Amino acid sequence: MTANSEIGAVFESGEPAFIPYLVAGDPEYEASLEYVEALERGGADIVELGLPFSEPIAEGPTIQNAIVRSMEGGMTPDRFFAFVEELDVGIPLVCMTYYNLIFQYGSEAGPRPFVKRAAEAGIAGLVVPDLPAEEADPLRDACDEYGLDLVFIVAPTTRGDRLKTIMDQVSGYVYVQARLGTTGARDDVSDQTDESLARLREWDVPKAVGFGIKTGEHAERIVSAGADGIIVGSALVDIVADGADSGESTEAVADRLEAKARELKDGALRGTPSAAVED
Amino acid sequence: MTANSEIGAVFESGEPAFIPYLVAGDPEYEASLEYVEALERGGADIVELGLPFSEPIAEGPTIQNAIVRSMEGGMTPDRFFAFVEELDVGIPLVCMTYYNLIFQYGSEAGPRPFVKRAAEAGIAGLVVPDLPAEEADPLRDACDEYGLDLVFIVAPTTRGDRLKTIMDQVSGYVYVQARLGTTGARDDVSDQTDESLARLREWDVPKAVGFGIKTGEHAERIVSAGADGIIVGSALVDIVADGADSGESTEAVADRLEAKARELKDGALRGTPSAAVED
Amino acid sequence: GRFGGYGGQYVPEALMPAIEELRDAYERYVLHNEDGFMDELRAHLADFGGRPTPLQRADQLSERYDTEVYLKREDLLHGGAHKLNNALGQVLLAKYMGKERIIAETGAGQHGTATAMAAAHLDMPAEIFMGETDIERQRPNVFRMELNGATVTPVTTGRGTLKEAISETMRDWATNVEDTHYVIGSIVGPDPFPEMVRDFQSVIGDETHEQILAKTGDTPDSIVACAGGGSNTMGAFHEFRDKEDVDLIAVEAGGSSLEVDEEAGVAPNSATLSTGEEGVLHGARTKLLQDEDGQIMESHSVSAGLDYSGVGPELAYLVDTGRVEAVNVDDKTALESFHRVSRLEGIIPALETAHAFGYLEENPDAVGDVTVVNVSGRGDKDLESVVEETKERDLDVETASSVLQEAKE
Amino acid sequence: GRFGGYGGQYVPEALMPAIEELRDAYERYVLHNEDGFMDELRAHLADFGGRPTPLQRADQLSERYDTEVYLKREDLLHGGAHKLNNALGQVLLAKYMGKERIIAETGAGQHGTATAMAAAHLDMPAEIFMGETDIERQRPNVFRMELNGATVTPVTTGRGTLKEAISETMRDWATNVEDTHYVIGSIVGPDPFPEMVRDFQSVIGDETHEQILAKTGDTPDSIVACAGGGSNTMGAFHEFRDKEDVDLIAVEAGGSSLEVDEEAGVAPNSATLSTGEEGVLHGARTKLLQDEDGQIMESHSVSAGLDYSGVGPELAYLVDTGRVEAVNVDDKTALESFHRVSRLEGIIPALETAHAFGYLEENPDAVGDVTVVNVSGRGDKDLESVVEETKERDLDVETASSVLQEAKE
Repeated sequence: MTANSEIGAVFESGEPAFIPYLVAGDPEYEASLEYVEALERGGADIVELGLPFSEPIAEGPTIQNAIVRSMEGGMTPDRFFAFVEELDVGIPLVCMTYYNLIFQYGSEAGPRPFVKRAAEAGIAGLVVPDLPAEEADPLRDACDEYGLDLVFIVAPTTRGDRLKTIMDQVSGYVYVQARLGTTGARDDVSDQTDESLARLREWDVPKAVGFGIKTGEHAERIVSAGADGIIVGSALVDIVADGADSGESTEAVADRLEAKARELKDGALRGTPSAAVED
Repeated sequence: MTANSEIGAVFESGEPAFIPYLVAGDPEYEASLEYVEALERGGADIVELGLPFSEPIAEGPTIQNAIVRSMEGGMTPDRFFAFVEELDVGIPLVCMTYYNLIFQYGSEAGPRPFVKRAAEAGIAGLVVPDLPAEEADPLRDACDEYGLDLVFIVAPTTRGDRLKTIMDQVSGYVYVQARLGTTGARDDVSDQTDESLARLREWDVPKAVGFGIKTGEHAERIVSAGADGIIVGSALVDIVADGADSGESTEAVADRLEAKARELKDGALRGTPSAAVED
Repeated sequence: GRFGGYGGQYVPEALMPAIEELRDAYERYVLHNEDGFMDELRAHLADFGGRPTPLQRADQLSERYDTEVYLKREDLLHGGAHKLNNALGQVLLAKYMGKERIIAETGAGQHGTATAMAAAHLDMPAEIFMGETDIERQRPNVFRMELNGATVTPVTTGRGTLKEAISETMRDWATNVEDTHYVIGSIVGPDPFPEMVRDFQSVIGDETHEQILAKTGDTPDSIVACAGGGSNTMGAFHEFRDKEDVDLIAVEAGGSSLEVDEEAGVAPNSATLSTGEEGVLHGARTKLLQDEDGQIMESHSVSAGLDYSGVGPELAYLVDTGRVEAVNVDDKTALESFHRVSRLEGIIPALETAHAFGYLEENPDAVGDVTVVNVSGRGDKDLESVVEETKERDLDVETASSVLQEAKE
Repeated sequence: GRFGGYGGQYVPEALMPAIEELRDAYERYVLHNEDGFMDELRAHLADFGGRPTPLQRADQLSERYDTEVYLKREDLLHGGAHKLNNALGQVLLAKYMGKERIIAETGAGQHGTATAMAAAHLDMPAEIFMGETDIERQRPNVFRMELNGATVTPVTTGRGTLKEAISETMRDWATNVEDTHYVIGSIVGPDPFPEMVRDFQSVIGDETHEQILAKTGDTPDSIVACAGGGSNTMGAFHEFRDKEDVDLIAVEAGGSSLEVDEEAGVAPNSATLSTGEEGVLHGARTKLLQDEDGQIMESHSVSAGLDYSGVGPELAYLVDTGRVEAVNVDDKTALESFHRVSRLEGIIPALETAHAFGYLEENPDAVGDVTVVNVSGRGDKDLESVVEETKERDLDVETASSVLQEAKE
């Protein structure tokens, strides 16, 4: 079910994928470009880029605030696509946003214009946290038409038939939600992660775990539990927020992002079974 | 039905009776003694002395305020009787108060102790504005026992059987309420007065008209309409209030009361049928 | 118009004809349903007022006291208290009598708002007399009356509270008695008011009787109601007066103390039935808070609606005869009960009603196996007072309220 | 869970199992009365809530408009608004589902207070999320919730109003979904909420139908109800959906203008049905106030309860099909109607309800010979806003209010 060869290629490499998340345009357009590029330098394999929506019901406080900063800076879907086109990175980009922005885009009703424009801009896939599999058909069709992956989230509460429905539709990778709640960095890694990965073992789709991963150690622990990738958002957005609050230079923030990315990527690498054997 | 010869004597003289009202102890004890005495000098034939009650439901603002001044000065029923005993006047005194003070006085339940003490102090009669004839039997009995007159009020609304009931019980004089409402000086004399006096013509009881009489002209007009006496309260209490407010000397206020009394008494005299003939 | 030695008609002569006219109208329209008066009143009470009000089992309180506790929900009546039963009755009666204007007194504003509502509903002009101090303290109620088209007239005499407002309304009545009806707010005042207001309020007990029979098959062991003037009390009790196995418990406001301060002329309570002496006030002989001379004392209660120096003459009589038991609950217990009932039952009772619940808390064994508490009104009107009063005290309140916390700081 | 193209379940995956569980419980308990759920609910609504509420003929309005105007008196429900019908239903359902905790969002506080009451009555812990701006503006409602034992949690994100509170409650639900039920306050949100809340509220129309038949022998020509989210609206309409000769009129808040300010991202109205565009918000596809990009716009109304950028998907659908007519009334007309109805009928309506009356005032000929206005709630909660808002405007208000006069000075 991999529709986009870019994302497929990442997971085919065999190495665990490090997938950082930032809100595009946070805290403003130019700096945000630099931050994404810094993530690539730090070892990112894919970047999830948030397109801000006014009612982000799945986000915790850290990302909510990032969304406010980005929107106050004038971020819109069109600016977002311009942002993507301006980015100088060689890794796949996944757009994470809420369904209403996808639904409204362009003159034609439905998701097709958005997906078309995303594909033109070079987006490789979409994650839509308020779009469960049940409501996804129109978007799924558009993604198939334009060659985008449609990533779905699997929650700790997702079991049985629901799990099957989702896994039948997912492409690119499945976003394994590490624990209940909203996005946000935590100090612990939930047992729910192990259980979720166990439930997903039978499906041959890359499994990227997100929600609450904060350190290289977390990353290592999760990869060693069987994840094919890790998704890290709030821990990185915290660095952007700190920088914005303290008036740090864009370069300094970018350096810190790059360092944090490296820590996480290295942790993920340490968690691979082969790495464990080699130690 | 005249139980007290003092009051009877006033009306038997043939002259219209001038009956001023003041609140005992307004604005304080000593001055109030002088004010009552000044009224006698001004020509008063009877004085109605108010014993203040905390809830004077029949009084207008002028007398309400006088009651507050007197109570704040420490007036009580016992002080009231001392006041009466200390007064140096030769005319009959009528006590005007509310029934609860009469009811509570002394150790025995009911009105008897109050009436006994009033008689001892030299009170000639009582007026109780919240005691209609229907509730008056115990007080009537006590008044008969101790030789006090019990004055009743007849209102413009009092007609037919009620009027008969009251006129059968009244003694001393009947207090003819000149108009509906509460006590208080007005600029006009109501037609209701003429009608009331007409209704009362058949009873051979002195008729004293009160409520709203303010000037010698009012007094003249009312006596010429057939009244046997006039009762004046608020117009006099106003003088006491002015004096208290402006810090006037007791003597000055007493002089003004005396002058006002003379104006009212002279007006009443002018209104007698004989006076009209002599003019 | 007599209840033993209590009751009667102690009013200025000018009002006597009006009172006789009212007595006559009361007998014809209320007692004998002339011109279908009572039928029309019942229809207004149902459609406009929301009668019948429910009789609800209080599940958490029943468990707490190991007693079947039922609540008569007068708080659900239009306006938020039992007051409308009487106001509607009297305004309608005034219409039947051909009166053209309504006056009423109000203290905290409950009776005034009920009267204003009833007058608007029945298209009668209304003027409400209210002490200026009370007006300051009860702006929202003043506004409610004005919204309903009533004129609110400030009374500036004395301390500007309920007593002065009553006196002032009596004065207005004495002036305009020919076209005006005075809607007295409780079972006080001259005959026929105590009897008539009781009859208008007795719908509470009538419904309670029917409802408790339907729910339990029997009359309750007791009925508990707060008592200020006593209209919700007699309204709840009247139907059961001859059922001697139903205990009737009137809970007065114990205020901060039952001791009086004769010097200041203040009773720091409103426990007239428990501590008052016979006297005459506002048209009737009844029990009063008064000093030795017979001057009326200022009363006090945390609940404005119980804060009155007199009490209905019939209630005084029934306490004397032993048919009604008079008890009292102090400010602190009432406030704690306000919080407890709100938290446990999801019903914020009026502070008046909280006194009845306070009795239950302090005497859970005294009410038998099945008791009915008359929820005379809702407590939304009391929120500010409760914050204010709770602040000053160290209450046993389990609710962790941010609003209270803030007020304490 | 679909109404034409509207409705659906646009929520994070973590909530989907809970929503499926809720759908199942809804079908079993609500639709099929399993374990006597609906019987128990009806008993709570009657005894605790005060149902049935009356259907009252509005005598003065009927005369004014030369039309038989009937009022469905939801203002008499416990808590003062229709909100309790739904809150009781959902809290009871949560109990049947074995949930141990209730959460809810609230804007002005009406749904929060209803939920807190229901939770206290049914002995369930409740946490209410409320924007910090709203908390500041609605202290009395915060205190009422706390008195009923609920925890009120301030939401500090964004502007601290209803939208943010909804998002925050969804987040809490996503975190604690296994033991927690989210009591949504209107016919919005993901399936099954719009259908379920409508069913809980449809007791309004069921009673209305029975009552109007008893009073007039026929169905009314129209039913007029205000519409924000739309729960009182659908509650009043649902029973009559197949009676094509009954006009169903949904009155939205026209605010200060129907023109939007795209720059500021603000619609100075809440007329979603009249001016909104299809989109996805808070779990459902429906009509929304949004900008060209799909960002949700701030709405505005003088009435906090109508001030929402979305609307129930079923109502959006019924407007599209023509079964329901969507109209709107602006702030000024609503305020004038608030005053007029209070003065003429002795009922102070909620500002929400005043919009329905505003339509009647502006279109007395459009409602037929017999109309029912759903009085969704009482206006006591709105007194401060009304003083504030009246001050700023030159309203055509006949009431000579000292409180308003003072405010103007």
